[in-house]
Amino acid sequence: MTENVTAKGGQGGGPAWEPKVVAIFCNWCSYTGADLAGISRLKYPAGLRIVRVMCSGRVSPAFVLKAFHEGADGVLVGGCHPGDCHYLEGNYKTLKRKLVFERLLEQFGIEKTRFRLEWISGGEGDKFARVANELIKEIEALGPLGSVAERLRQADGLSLRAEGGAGSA
Amino acid sequence: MTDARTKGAGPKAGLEGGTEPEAGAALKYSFFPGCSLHSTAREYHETAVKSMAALGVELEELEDWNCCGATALSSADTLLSYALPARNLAMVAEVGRPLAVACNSCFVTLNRANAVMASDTPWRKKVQEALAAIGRRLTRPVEIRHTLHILRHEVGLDRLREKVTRRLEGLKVAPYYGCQIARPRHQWGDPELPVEMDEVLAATGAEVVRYDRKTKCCGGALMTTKEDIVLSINEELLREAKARGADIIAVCCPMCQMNLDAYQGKINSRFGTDYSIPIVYYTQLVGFALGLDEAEMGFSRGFVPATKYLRKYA
Amino acid sequence: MPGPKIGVYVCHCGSNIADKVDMDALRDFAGELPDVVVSRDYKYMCSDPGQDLIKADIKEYGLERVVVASCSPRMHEPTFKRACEVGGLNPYLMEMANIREQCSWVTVDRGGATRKAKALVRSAVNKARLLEPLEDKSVPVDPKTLIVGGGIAGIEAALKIAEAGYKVYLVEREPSIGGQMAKLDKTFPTLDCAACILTPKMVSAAQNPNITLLTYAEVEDVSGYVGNFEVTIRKRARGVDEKLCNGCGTCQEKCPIKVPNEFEEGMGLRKAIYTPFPQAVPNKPVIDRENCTYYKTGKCRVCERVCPPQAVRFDQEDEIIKERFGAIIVSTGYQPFDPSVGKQWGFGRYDNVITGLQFERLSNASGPTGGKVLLKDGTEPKAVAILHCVGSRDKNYNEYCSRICCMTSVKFAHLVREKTGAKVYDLYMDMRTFGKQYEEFYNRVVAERDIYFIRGKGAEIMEDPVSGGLLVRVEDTLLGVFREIPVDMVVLNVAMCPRPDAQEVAQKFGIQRSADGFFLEYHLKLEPMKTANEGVFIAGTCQAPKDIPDTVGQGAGAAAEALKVVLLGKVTVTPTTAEIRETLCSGCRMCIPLCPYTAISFNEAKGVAVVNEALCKGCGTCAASCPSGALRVRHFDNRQLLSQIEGVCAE
Amino acid sequence: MEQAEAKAMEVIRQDAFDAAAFLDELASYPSGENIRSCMQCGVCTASCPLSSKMTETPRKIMEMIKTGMRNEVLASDTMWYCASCYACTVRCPQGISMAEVMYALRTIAMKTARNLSTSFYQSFSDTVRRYGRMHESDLMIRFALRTNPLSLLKMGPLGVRMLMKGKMNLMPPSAIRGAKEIARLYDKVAEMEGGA
Amino acid sequence: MPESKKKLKLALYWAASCGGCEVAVLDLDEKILTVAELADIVLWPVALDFKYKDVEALADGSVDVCLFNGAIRNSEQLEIAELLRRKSKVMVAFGACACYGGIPALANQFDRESIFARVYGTTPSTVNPGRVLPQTKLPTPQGELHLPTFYNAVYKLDDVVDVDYYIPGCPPPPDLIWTAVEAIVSGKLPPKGATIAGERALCHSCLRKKEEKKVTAFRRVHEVIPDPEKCLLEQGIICSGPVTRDGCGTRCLNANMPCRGCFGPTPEALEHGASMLSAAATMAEGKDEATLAPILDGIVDPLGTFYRFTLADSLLRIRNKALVAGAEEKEGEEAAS
Repeated sequence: MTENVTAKGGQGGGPAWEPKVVAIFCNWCSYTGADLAGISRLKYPAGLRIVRVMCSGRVSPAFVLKAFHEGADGVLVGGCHPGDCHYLEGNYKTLKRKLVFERLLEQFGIEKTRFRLEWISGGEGDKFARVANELIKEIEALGPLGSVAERLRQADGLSLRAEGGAGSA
Repeated sequence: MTDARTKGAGPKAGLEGGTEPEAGAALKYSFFPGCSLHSTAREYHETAVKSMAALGVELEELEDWNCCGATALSSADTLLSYALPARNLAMVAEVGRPLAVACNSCFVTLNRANAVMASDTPWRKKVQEALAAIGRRLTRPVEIRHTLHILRHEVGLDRLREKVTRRLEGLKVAPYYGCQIARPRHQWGDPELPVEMDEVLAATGAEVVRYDRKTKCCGGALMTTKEDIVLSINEELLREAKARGADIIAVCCPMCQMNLDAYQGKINSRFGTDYSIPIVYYTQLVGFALGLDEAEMGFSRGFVPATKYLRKYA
Repeated sequence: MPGPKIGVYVCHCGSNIADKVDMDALRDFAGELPDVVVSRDYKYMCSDPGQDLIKADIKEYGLERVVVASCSPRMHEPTFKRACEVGGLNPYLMEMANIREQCSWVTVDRGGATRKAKALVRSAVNKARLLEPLEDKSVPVDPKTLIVGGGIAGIEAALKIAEAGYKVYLVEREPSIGGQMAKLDKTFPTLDCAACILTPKMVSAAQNPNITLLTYAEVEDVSGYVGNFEVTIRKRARGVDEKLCNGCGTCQEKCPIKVPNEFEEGMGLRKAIYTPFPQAVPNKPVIDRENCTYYKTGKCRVCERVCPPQAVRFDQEDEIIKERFGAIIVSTGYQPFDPSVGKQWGFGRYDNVITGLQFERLSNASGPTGGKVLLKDGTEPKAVAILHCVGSRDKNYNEYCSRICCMTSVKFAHLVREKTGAKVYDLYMDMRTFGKQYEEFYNRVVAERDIYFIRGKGAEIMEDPVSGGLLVRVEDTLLGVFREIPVDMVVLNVAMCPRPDAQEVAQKFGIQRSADGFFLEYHLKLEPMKTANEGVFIAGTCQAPKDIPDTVGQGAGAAAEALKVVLLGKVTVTPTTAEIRETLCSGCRMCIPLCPYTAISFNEAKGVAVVNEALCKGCGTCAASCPSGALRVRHFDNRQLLSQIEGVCAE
Repeated sequence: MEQAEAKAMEVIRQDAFDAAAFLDELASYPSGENIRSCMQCGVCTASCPLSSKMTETPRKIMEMIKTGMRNEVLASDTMWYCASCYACTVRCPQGISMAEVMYALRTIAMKTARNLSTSFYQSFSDTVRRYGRMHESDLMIRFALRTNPLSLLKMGPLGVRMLMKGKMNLMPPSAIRGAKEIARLYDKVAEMEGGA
Repeated sequence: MPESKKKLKLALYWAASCGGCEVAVLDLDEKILTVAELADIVLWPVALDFKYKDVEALADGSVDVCLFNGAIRNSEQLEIAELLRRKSKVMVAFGACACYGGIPALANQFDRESIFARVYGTTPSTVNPGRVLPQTKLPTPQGELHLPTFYNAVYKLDDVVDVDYYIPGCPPPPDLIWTAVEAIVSGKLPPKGATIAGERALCHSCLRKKEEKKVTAFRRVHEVIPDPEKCLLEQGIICSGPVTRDGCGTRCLNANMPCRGCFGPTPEALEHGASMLSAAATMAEGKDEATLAPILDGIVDPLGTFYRFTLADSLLRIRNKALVAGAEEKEGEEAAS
C-alpha cells in the first residue's frame, strides 16, 4: 500500500504513475471493437496501447513476456469469441496457451490480474472500454511492475552488459 | 421438466435416487424465522418447520439472530439497513449451511444485504468495517432461499405428492405471493407471475384458482401510516379472489396475512362488502395435507375461520 | 549501419485528432526518431494534397518507408497504400499509427493523448523499419451471387443483380418467398396494400431466368473466401414434384388434417399439405411431415390420390446442392419480440391482447377474419389500446429503438377507426416519425375522431375479474396523473429482434453481431452493407430494425456491392501469408495440425514442412507455435511485432 | 367538496436550483447513480399500487430531482407511500431502482422531517436497537408517544384480538444475547456516518 | 597441427556449476594429451594449483583462450570473470550454466533471504540453533576476513563480461569441444558471438517416428515407459527438442529420455521457454476450457519444465518477488478487515 502512495504522489491531481498496458488485438474482432469504442467516444486511460495482429492465434506467449520485459504493467490479449474466429479456430489455440502460460506467469511472480485474455467482438466497443478501465483499475491497485532491466538492477546493484538476452535482437 | 430440474438442482445426492423419501433427510438449512414468525405469524413458524420436517428438510433456527430491519431501516439509515441483516449473514456463514427464510420481508432485506456483499460498491467495505466493530466478519455473500423455493425446487413436487395423505380435492385456493418473494428479481420465480406456490398447492390436491393479482402489493407496513389506501388495495385483492371463486387465500408472508385477515372486517365495513375469506399460510395447508395433526396447524389463529372448508378432509 | 529512410505523416483529421493531441510536439518527436528523415503534419492527410505530400517526399527524400499517423488502418490503409504505390514505393512498406479511434477519441486529457500518440508513432516507426516489400496476388471470381433470405430485401437484391445480367441463387427457408412483408396489411405512410406492391416483385423473381429460386431450403455450410465461396445448400423435400404440380390446390382442399397456421400468427388454420398463403411463390404446396397422417401412421395418402397431375411424392428426399459463389448477401430478416415473457402485458393470458403482426393479419383481407378487426369472440371491439415500445427501448429486454413501431401504431389507430367504431388509445413514450411523409401521415391520423394519444408507457394490462374487461394502466405523463383505461383489445407493438438462430447464421457466414444481436456492418454509417468478411454483405432487418423503404434501399445497395465483386472478375489475395525457412525447419511437425485450412504439409524428402500459400490466410497461428522460429508470417513476423511492443512500452 | 386553493402558474428559473448537487447527493446512495437516465415514461407511476394517492407521481419526482428541486422533493409525500413492492423497479426500462431512490429520499428526509412515517420508522429502529428484535407492543407504544398517544386507544381493540389469537406478545422478547452487539453496531454506524 | 606455432595459453575456470563441464574436458580422453601438447594451461583450479595472483600477474590479453564454465552467483565469481576477461583474447562461455544460467539459475525464483532461510534454517538436515547466516565480513584475531557476497540472482556469463563464443550443453559433448579446440588452434574462428552447435532444432537429428502432434494427456517421465520409436511429444511427454539447438548427439533421446533443453534456444526461436510452452500447449486436443484445463494441468511446473537451463537467458529472468509479497500482505489485510 505504501508503495502505491509514494508511486502516485499526485502533482496536478492526476496520478504520477500511469499503468502501462500492452493490448495485442486480433484485426477482425478486438481491434475493430476498440475502433468502435473510439467511434462511440468511450473513454479509457491513455496507458493502454494496442498492437494489431491478424488473429489472436498469432500471439506467442513470448510477446506477452516481451511486454512485461519492457516494463508493461499489464497485458491484454483480445480475440474473437469462441466460434467466431475469422480464421475458424485461432482463438482456441490462444486459449490453450493461456491455460499453461498464466501458471508460468504466477511462477514468475506476476499477479494473475496483470495478464488477461478477453473475447471482444467487433460490436463490443462498450465491452472493450469496460475491460480496459477495469483492468487498469486493478493494475493501479497492484502498483507498477517495472521493467526487467530495472528489476535486475535492483536485485544486486550490478550493471549488466546487455540484459534481456533472447528476443531483444 | 419439473422433475428434471428438482433432481438436477438438488444439492444432495440423496434426492437423485428419487423414490426413497428418507434419503432426502440430508437437506438441512439454517433458518431465519424473523420477528413476525415469533409473534403475529406464530402459525407460519410452526407449520413451516413441521411440514418441512415431514418432507425431510431440517430447518435449524439460527442462534441469536436479530431483526433484519425490514424496509423500515432502509428508510431510516442506509448503512444500518445493510449492517443489521449482515450480522445475521455473518453468523450464517459461520454455520456454513445455506439459509432458509420464510418471511418475504426478511427474504428481500437479507437478499439486499447479500447483494451488497457481492458488489464492489463502497457499501461493502463499510458494512465490513461496521461488522468488524462487533467482532463479526462477512467476506462474501451467503446462499439464501425462500422456504417456498426449497419446497418447490429442492424437495420437489414428486416427493410432496407421495407424502400427501389428505388430498385437498375440491378446495379452491387463490395463491397470493405478495411482492417481495418475487421482486426485485430473485434466483427463482417470475417477478410478475410466479408459479411455485400454484404448483405446490396443486400437488396437495387443491384446486388452484387463477389469480392474476398474485404479486400485487398488500401495502405491507403502510397499514400503520396510510390505512385508507392500503385498505382499498386489499379490497381489490379480496375482490379478485372472490370473483375467481376461491374458498381460501394461501399466503407466504406475515404482512400479507395480517393485512388481509386482521383487517378484513374493517374492509367490509369501509367498502360495504361481505368478504369472509380465510387467509392461511401455504405451509398450514401443506402440513394439513401431509396428515399432520390439524390442531397443530394453527388454523384457529386466523381471524376469518378456515375450519368450515377443511372439516371435510379431517 | 543506417536503417531505411523513413517519412512520418501526422494527420490532424480536422480537429478530430488535433484537439486532443499536440500536433507540433508529435511531429517533432517523430522527426527525432532514428532513421526518420522527414516528418510532417497536415490537416487532412487522406485528402489529395495530403497524399501528394507523401508522393513528393518519396521522390525528394528517397523514402524507403512511410508511416502515417491518422485514423484506424481499417479506414484508410488502402488509401495510403495506394498513395505510396503511385509515389513509387511498394505499398507494403507503409505502416499506420491509429491516433484517432484508439487515441484522440478515447482519451480524456491532452497530455495523455499526446504521450500515447507518440508511443503509437514510435511503435509504427519501429515496425516500418523492418517491413519488406510484398506483391499482391489475384484470383478469378465466380460470377454467381448467393442471396440468403427471400424477404423484400433479398428479392430486391436478387432482381437488381439478375437484371444486370448476372446469376443469382435465392435461398429461402420457408415454402414461399415474401418474408414478413407478405403478412402485412396496409403500409404506412401511403396505405397501399403490402401484397399489391410485393407480389409483382415476387413473381418477377420467380420468372427471371437469371434467378434460381430455392425455397424450403437452407444453407448448410460455407467455406472459401471472397470470389470463391463453396456453399452447400439443403433443399428440403416438399413431398411434391415442383415440375408436375400446377398449383391447383385440390390436395389442400382434401387434406383432413388442420393445424395452426404460422403465417396467420397462430390465428387461423392450415392443412398438413399447404401453401402458406394464396400469393405464395412458388405456388406449390409442401407436406408438413410432422403433422401429416401418412408420415405418422403410414396411412391416408388422400392428397396423392386426388392430385390431378400426380405430383405428390411421399418418398422425395432432401436434395444437397453444392455451388460456388463470388459473393453472398445475407438478408435473413428479423423475429418479432415475444411479449409473453413480460407477464405484465398479459399476452397469452388474455385473449384480446395481440401483437402487431396479429393485428396485421386481422386487418388483412386475406387473413383469418377476412379483414375484419374482431375480438376473439367474434364481436367488434369498443375500445382498443395500442402500446408502443413493447420489448424495445427497455433495458429489461432490448435497449434499442425498434424504429417502425411509432408509425405502425399510428397506422393501426387509423385502421381500427376505419374498420370499427372503437375508440383508440395510443400509448407512446415519444412519437418518432422520421421518414419521408411520416410526420404528415401522423398529422392526418391525429386529427381523426376518437383517437387519443397518451404520453406514457403502458405499464400493465389487468383483467377485471368481474366484467372480464381489460384495464390498461398508464401514467399520463403530460397531465401527471395515473390513468386506468378500460378497453377490450390491446395491440402490443413489439420490438423487431434478431432471429433466434442469428448466432448460428453469423458463424456460418463469418460475420459478426453487434451488442444488440443484429448482424454487424463494417461501418455503421459508411459501410452499412459490408461485413468484416469480405464478399459477404448484409441487407434488411437482419442488420437492424428498419421499415420497408430502408430495407428495399439496402437490398439494392447490397446488390451493388455484390455486383462490384462479380463484375471485377478477380479479387486480390493478400501476400501476407506464412512461409517456412527451410534451413531452419527441423521437421518437428508441430505446425501441421494447427492450420485450419490445411495449408501446411510435410515434405518427406526434405524433412521440412511446406506452406501452400494459395490456401494460407495469414492468421499466423502456426508461427506462434513454431518453436524454432522457422515459420514466419510476412508483415507480422516476430521481429516486427517485438519491435512494436518495444515501441509502445518505451517512455 | 371544498374548493382547492387555485395554484398560480409558477415560472421556474433553473438558476434557482442546483440540480447537479442534488443528483450528486443522491448518487452517494445505492442505485442513486443512474437517476439521470430516467426518460419519463411513467411506468413507475402506473405500476405503483399507491401512486394514485400521491400529490406528485414517482415519475414527476424524478423530473423534480433532475431539475434540482430538493426542498420540494423532500417536502412531497411521494416517498412515504412506497410499500417496497418493487413493481416499479423490475419494470423500469432504464434499470433504475425506484424503490432504492425512495429509500434514499426517506433517509435524507428523516434527518429533518417529522411526520407519521418518520415517527414510525424511528420507533421501529429504536425498538430494534433496544431488543435486537421487533416487539410490536413496544413499537406501537413508542409510535403513539411520538405521534398521538390517544391513537393507542384506536389500536387497542385489534391488539387485544391479536393477543387472544396468540399473535402478539405483551412482554418484550427476552433481549437476544447479542443485544449489546446490536447497540454497538448502531453506535459504530452512527460514528462512521458522523465521521464521513 | 603445425608445430611451428607457439603454444597456446589456456585458462579454464569453474564458477556456479556442478563440475560436470570439467569432467567433460577430461572426457576428451586421449585427445586431452593433444590439448596439453598444444597449450599451456595457465589456470585450471580443479586440476592444477594456480593462484589468482599468478593470473593477475599476467599481461592483459596474454591468455589466448579462456573456457569459463558455470554461472555467476557471487561476487568472487564476478571478480574472476572480469579478471579472466581482461587477461584473455577469447572468452568462451562453456556449458549451459555459463551460456544461459543453467540449473543454478532456477534459483532465480527465490531471493537471497529465502534461499538462506531454507538452506540454513528449515531443511530437515539443518542444525543451526543460532540461526547463523553467511556473512561477508568475519573479524578474526588476524584481522577482518572478507567473504564473497551471495547475490539475489544468478547471471549468465555474458551479463557481466563480453563473451566471444558459446559452447552449450550440460555438459558440452566432447566432439563439440574438440571442434572448438580445432577451430581455435587452426585460427579458423567463426564470427564473434557464434554458438558452437547446430542451427536447426534437435528434432532434425532425432530419428523417432513423427506423426500427428495432438495429445489428450501429458505425462511425466516417471509415469510411463515411452515407446522408444515414437516422438516423445506425441506420447504426451514434454520434450524440448523442437526449440533446442541440435548438436548434442541426441544423448538423452537415445536413453529414452526427453530433451530438457541444455543446448539452449535455436537462433530464431523467440524465447526458449515461452516458445516451447506455446507449441506444447497447442497440442492439447479440445476447444473449451472444461476439456482443455485438465489436459493442460498435466504440464506441471511450467517454469521448471520450459526454462530448466535457460532461466537466466529468459525475458523475465527473475521472479517479481517484492511486489508479490506486497500483494499478499494486502490480501491479508483485506481478509482481516
